Amino acid sequence: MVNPLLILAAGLGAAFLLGLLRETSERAAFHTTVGALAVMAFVALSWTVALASGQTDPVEMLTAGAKPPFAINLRTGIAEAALTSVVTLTGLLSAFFMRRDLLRLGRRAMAVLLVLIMALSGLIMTRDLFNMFVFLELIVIATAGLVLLSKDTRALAAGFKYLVVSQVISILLLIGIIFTYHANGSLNIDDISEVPMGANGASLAMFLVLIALILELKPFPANGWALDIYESAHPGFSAIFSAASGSAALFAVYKVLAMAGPDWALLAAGIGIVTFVGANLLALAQTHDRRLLGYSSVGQIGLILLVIGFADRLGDSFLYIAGGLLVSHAIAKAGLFWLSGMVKARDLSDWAALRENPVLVVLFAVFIAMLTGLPPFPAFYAKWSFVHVLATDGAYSLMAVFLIAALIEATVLFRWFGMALKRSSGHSLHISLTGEAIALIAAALAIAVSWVWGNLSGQENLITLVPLLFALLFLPLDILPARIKNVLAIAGLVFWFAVTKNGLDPLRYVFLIIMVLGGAILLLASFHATGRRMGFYTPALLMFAGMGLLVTSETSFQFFAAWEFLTVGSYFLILRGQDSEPHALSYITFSLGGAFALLAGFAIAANGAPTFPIENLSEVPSRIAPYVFVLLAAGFLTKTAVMGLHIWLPGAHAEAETDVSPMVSGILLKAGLFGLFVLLMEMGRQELFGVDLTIVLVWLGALSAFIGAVLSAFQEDAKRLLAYSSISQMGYAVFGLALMNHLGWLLALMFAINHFVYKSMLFLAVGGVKERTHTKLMYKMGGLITLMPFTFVSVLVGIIAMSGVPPLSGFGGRWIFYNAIMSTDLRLPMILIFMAGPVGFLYLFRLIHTIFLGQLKDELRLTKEAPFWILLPQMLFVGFLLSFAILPGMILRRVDSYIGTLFGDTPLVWTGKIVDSQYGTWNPVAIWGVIATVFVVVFILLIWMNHNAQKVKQFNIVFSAERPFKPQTTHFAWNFFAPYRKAMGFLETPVATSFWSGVSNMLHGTADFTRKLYTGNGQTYAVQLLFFVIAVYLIAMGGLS
Amino acid sequence: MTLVQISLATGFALIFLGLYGALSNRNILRMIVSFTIASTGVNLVLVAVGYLPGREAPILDTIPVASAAERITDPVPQALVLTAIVIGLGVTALMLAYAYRLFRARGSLDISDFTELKW
Amino acid sequence: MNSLPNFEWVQVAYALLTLFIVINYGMVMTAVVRKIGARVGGRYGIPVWQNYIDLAKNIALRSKITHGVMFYLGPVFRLTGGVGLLLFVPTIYGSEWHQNFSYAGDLILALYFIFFGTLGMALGAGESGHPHSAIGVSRGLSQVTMAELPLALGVYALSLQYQTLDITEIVAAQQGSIFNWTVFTNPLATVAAMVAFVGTMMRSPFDVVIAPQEIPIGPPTEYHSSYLALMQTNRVLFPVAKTVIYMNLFFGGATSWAEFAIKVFCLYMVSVVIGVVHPRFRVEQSIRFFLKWGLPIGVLAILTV
Amino acid sequence: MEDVDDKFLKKNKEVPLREELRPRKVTTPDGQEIEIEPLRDYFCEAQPKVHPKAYSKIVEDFYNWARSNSLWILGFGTGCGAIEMRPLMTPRFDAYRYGIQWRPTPRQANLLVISGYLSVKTLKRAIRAYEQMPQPKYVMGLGSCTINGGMYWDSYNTIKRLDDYLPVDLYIAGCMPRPEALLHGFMELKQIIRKGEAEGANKYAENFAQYKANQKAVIKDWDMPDYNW
Repeated sequence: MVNPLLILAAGLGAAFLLGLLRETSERAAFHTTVGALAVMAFVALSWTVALASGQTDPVEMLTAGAKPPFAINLRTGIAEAALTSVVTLTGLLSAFFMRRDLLRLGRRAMAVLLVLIMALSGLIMTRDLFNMFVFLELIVIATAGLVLLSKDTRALAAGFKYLVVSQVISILLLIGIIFTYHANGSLNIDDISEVPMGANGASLAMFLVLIALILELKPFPANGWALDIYESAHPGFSAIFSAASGSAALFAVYKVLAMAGPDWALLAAGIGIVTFVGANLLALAQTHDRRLLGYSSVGQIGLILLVIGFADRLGDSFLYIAGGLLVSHAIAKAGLFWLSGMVKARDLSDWAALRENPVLVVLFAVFIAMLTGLPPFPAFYAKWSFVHVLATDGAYSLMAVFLIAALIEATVLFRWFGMALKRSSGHSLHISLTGEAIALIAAALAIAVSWVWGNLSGQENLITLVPLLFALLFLPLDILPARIKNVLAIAGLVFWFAVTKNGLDPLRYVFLIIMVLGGAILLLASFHATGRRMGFYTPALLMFAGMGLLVTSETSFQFFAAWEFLTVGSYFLILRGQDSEPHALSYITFSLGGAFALLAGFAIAANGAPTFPIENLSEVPSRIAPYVFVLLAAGFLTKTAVMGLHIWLPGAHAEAETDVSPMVSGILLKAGLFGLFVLLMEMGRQELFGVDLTIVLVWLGALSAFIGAVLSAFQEDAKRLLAYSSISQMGYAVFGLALMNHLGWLLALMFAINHFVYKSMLFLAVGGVKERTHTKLMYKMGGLITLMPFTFVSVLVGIIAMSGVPPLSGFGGRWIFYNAIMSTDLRLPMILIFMAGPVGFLYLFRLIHTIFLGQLKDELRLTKEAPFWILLPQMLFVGFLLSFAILPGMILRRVDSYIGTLFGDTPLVWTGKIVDSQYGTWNPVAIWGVIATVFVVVFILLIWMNHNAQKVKQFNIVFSAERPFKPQTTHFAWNFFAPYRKAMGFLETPVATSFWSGVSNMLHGTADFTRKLYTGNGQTYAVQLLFFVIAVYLIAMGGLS
Repeated sequence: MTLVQISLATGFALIFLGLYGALSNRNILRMIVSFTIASTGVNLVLVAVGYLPGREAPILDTIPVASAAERITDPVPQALVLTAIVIGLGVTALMLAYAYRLFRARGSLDISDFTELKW
Repeated sequence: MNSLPNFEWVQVAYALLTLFIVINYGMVMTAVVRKIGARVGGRYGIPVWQNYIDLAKNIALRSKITHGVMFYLGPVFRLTGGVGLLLFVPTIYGSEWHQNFSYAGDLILALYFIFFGTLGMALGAGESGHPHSAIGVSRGLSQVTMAELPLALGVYALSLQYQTLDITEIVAAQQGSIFNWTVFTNPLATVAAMVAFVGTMMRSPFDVVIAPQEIPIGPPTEYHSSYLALMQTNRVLFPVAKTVIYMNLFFGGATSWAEFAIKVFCLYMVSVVIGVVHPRFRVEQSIRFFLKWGLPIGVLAILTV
Repeated sequence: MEDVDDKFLKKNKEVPLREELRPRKVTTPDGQEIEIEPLRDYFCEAQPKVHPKAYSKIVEDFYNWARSNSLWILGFGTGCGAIEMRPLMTPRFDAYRYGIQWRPTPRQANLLVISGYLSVKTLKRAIRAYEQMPQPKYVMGLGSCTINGGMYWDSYNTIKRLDDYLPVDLYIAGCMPRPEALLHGFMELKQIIRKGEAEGANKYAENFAQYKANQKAVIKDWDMPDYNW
């Protein structure tokens, strides 16, 4: 192994060597620079690998042949090696990225770059306080030098502000250092840390050192100067500034904190969380991409500072957590800055230009997912572990703040992603193969570190999961025609079903059928797509992978990871819809919010363990159980879109593509239901403040069922109508589950199956209509029955089934429902459910009437039947609904007996095909027999009497002795339930929407107000900095005394 | 008041004076001068903290090595000051370079003219 | 036939007999009711067999039109709904003949099957393309959302009271004395259900759905000839079938056809009497009416069981 | 036909078709341009048919008896005579006892009572209403106006003889006839129906071309299909 000092030596040496070169030989200079950086990176990496694999031990390097305190020492342990790797690699890649500008500016700029990387590495390795100061000053000088790389003249001002602030910092640092030395007689970090430093006279000195280094991290709100750099500097340099400088400074803070002792940890943690929250909040208000990235960097670094503040309590996992966050931040942020170099204009929506190159879009998605901490990236494991530690410590409020800020961060990033995918940009992309290659390398590194972190996690290595890999396989395969990919996808789903189906209990089995096999059936509709359909299959299969894994998951970690997979997959899927940008954003916001609630719940339930088997939820101590229950239920209810948490659903489901809507509505909603099943199965009834939480659930379910139905009746958009109806239907299911008895669960399951079938069918049908009419607005349609007979049949069967009218399968649900409520004491919420029943007719009738009946519009006269592939699954569903209506036992019976084993009762008696309960009977075959017979007889009678009826056309109606003017004015469709609205319209008051938009406005308002701090004046920033120092000092002293 | 205390007081006075000057003057050149004053103050503080009354400068040419430990002042702060002065010089030079280029770009040396980057 | 253990072919004959009796009873009864109304107004009134004549006349019409398949099927759905409803409910308690096919399901089946005909009819009317049909349906659906609510609450209270959903068992529990009837044992539930009864009988004040003066007869505007004949048949059959349910649930059922005739007639007259003295509600007014009166009574009924 | 009210048959130029009935082009959602011809696309073009009587005389007699005892009147008040029909529902006259009812829609009515003078404008509506009634259907002309124009004999826009335009089964003379006369008229009509002679609808179908020509002769702005189903 070569000496790690070579990293410093190579940097410095090459920088000097550049001085010897001729002014004109820029190419040679560039090669020298890159060569030196490569050597540095190689050394750092080789040490990382060696240390990680245990081949060598950490090494101390002494200078001047003496031991500290008489000389400076440097250390290379695993953390140092890894960080230098990050720094040098960022430097190397950025150097390539900045190639053209470096060549333009010549060897001086390259030398400065080398010095910067060298100084950053030095800052990481040194164990000497003053040496740290020296390296910091070198960094400042190099940074200020590199800012000049930018062609943006505003960067000059930014660089100057930076220098001003750096001067102030260095004054603080120097004073701190000298008094620390005075008090301890040594500048060596290890020496100083041996003498415990309490809150004595030296604490001010220590404070100054610490705060000076923390200021280097650009803590909120004393960071305006840094953001200007991010905004105006060359993106290649910003990448270094964010990824490398940030990492190095963080490590310096870590070292000093370790030296200062645990008393100061709280200070760091406090500044960290304030920064994390503040920066993310401000990022909400940004429209400039690089400034947003700047805020995001500040936020991420604040987060890691928070983790550093917790270093003591994290123990062994500290490096794992902080490293995970840091490496994710570094790679993702560097990658994003590099991407920003390829986007010409600076508005967030200008990133739409990325769409010219699908690879870049994928990279963008990868970086954003990595930054947000989605699986399988390291930050995911880190967040998981960190939240678990926080929960173990009982730091619940901190956990809450952390998760909320993380949610804001995710919102910021996904808002941006949505803009990139859905907006249009006036500027084309500045394609550079080097840039693309570099970003690709970053993504490859991201995957590599994900693998490493997965291996270290002690959990399942998520990146090796077969379903995930299968989904990712479609990224390279995206060049194939959609049909081939579709065959592959269906085969994959069926295969996965066959592999995993064994050994599942009937409940999970049913969900597996719905989620995986159901997915395969719905994918049949995707055969309709022509061309390549880029970017559809990966998210779709990611979603199905998540659901497949969810059903088979055994531990909380697996469950949560699967949950995140399906959330992310479905987000990308929903985003594909035409006008879905804002809806996809609110979807991902709510979903991640729900997911974070799950995370918090699991963390609290884990009680110190890194993960736990799901069935151990039943053993959660009763002290915390209700809280766990509330959190988990909140997470699941977000997914089932219970009233109040529903506002994401209508838009998301309505704007999605034709074959996506049934997937996200018919299948995805069941994930939340499945979660609730598991939760209630394991935890049962819980009481919080004397309130039985299942009763709250009952009320929520009933409320959703009712209001969802009412709102549905008032929609003009067919898909929105169906979406609201889903809220209502899920309300029934939640209601049934929360009844906590055998029949309630059977009811929920019946609803799960039925809702999957008829909602998929209806969404497909409406989607098929939309394919032909190019609109979702029902009043623009009408009279399509003769043109789209098959679609009509499927809607007809769908609405009869859904409304619960015998003989179709919805009736079974209602029958079980009545039997279920017979054996419970809850009576009041029942009323809401009773009200929801007939309201269901309102929207269902409207759906079929305004689309298929009434007057045909001129422009739709030639409308053709929906495409075959969209019809095919519908017809399969129709067949299923009919047979399920006659023979419900084929599925229900097994599940019934399984639920019986859970509750230890058998309320239903199956005699042949007849179901008997304690209260009544349901004989589906007889019902079918009677109804079919009567129907056929009456029908024959009518044919006999009216066989010679004259077929007339649409205007042959009695019209008060006049004739209709035109179809539009004759088709009664818009505001169909006007009288109902008059009476019950008050239920439309958008309480939940107002609430959430209030929250969002408040956040944005705060952000807008807070950013007034950033006046742009360097002096003001310096003053803010000083005030910040004083404020922190006063708070810290108050806290210490 | 001992020499150390006087130096310390002067040093801090210079620091505060420098900072006040840097933060209250809008002219960039005046700011740079103020920062120089502040760094001088810092250097003074550095030296003052390391000073031991009655001892000599740690120059081993004139003092026998054997008795050096008793006769010289603490060498570390001295070394620090030297380094700090060098670095201060570098930073000042860079700031001046910036001042030059800012003036070239905008024809102004007023720091409040360079606020287009904000929010 | 293991899936239909109680089925024997002779039941078809029994059921047809029930159907025959009920249809004829309905024909005459509705005419009688109209005649009574006329007499109250000082008129002579229609002949009691007028319904038969109208039916024959409608079947005898020579030219017919159809607006499409669903239009054609609408009356079929409608009549199937009425006939089915009757067949799923035991008509005469204790009579083996007139249990019909009530073993196919229980009260819930009957309650939900009520909508079968309504839905099919609404669809058929919809295909006619007549805006008044759609307006009528819109009104009807809006009104029924609230009108059915007190019934659901009353029925729930009732089934809690008897701990069963089986209609025969509910009737059995009311035998013995008149004071065993639900109307005496659970008056609140009965009142709630009767509010719904009045609300769904398509009589004033809740008949804005067919308001002939403004939206000529609403949903069936376009129906004529045999379509109308089927619907007329249903119109005499369906209220009786519905009343049979109320009779079974709240008024001790009927043990003989005579008792059946009297009870159904009396129940039917309730809505008639209310109808002749009350002007028509607008839809939102009737919704508010049910919210104000039906709902609280229903809630009370449930809470006090 | 010379007995058509040709006094006001001014042979001026043809009234152009109403705008909403003119052929036009619309663009489908797929971007295809299609031609819409409202009269053909919106309305059934079939001619009315002559419907034979039932095969068996007994059945037909029974049917006629039923028809005669179930006269459903289309409540379409065309002239001042409409006011004379209202008392029929009152206790004093009570037409219901004869199986006579008022229906709000032509589809369910058999008897169109033209209750007075018909202006050309109203004639158009009366024709439409009549044609939309299912067969067999009957027309009763009320008052002298429907017979010879009555007091409007020289009006520029009132038709004189109803049976030029619609097959009238029965006229009731008077200006206006009293409700008693109306009741008597209904009784007469019942007799006609029972005898099987009330075949106005078939007559209309048989002489459809002639009736149409007469109608079109007075109704200049004929903006409807030939037969209104």
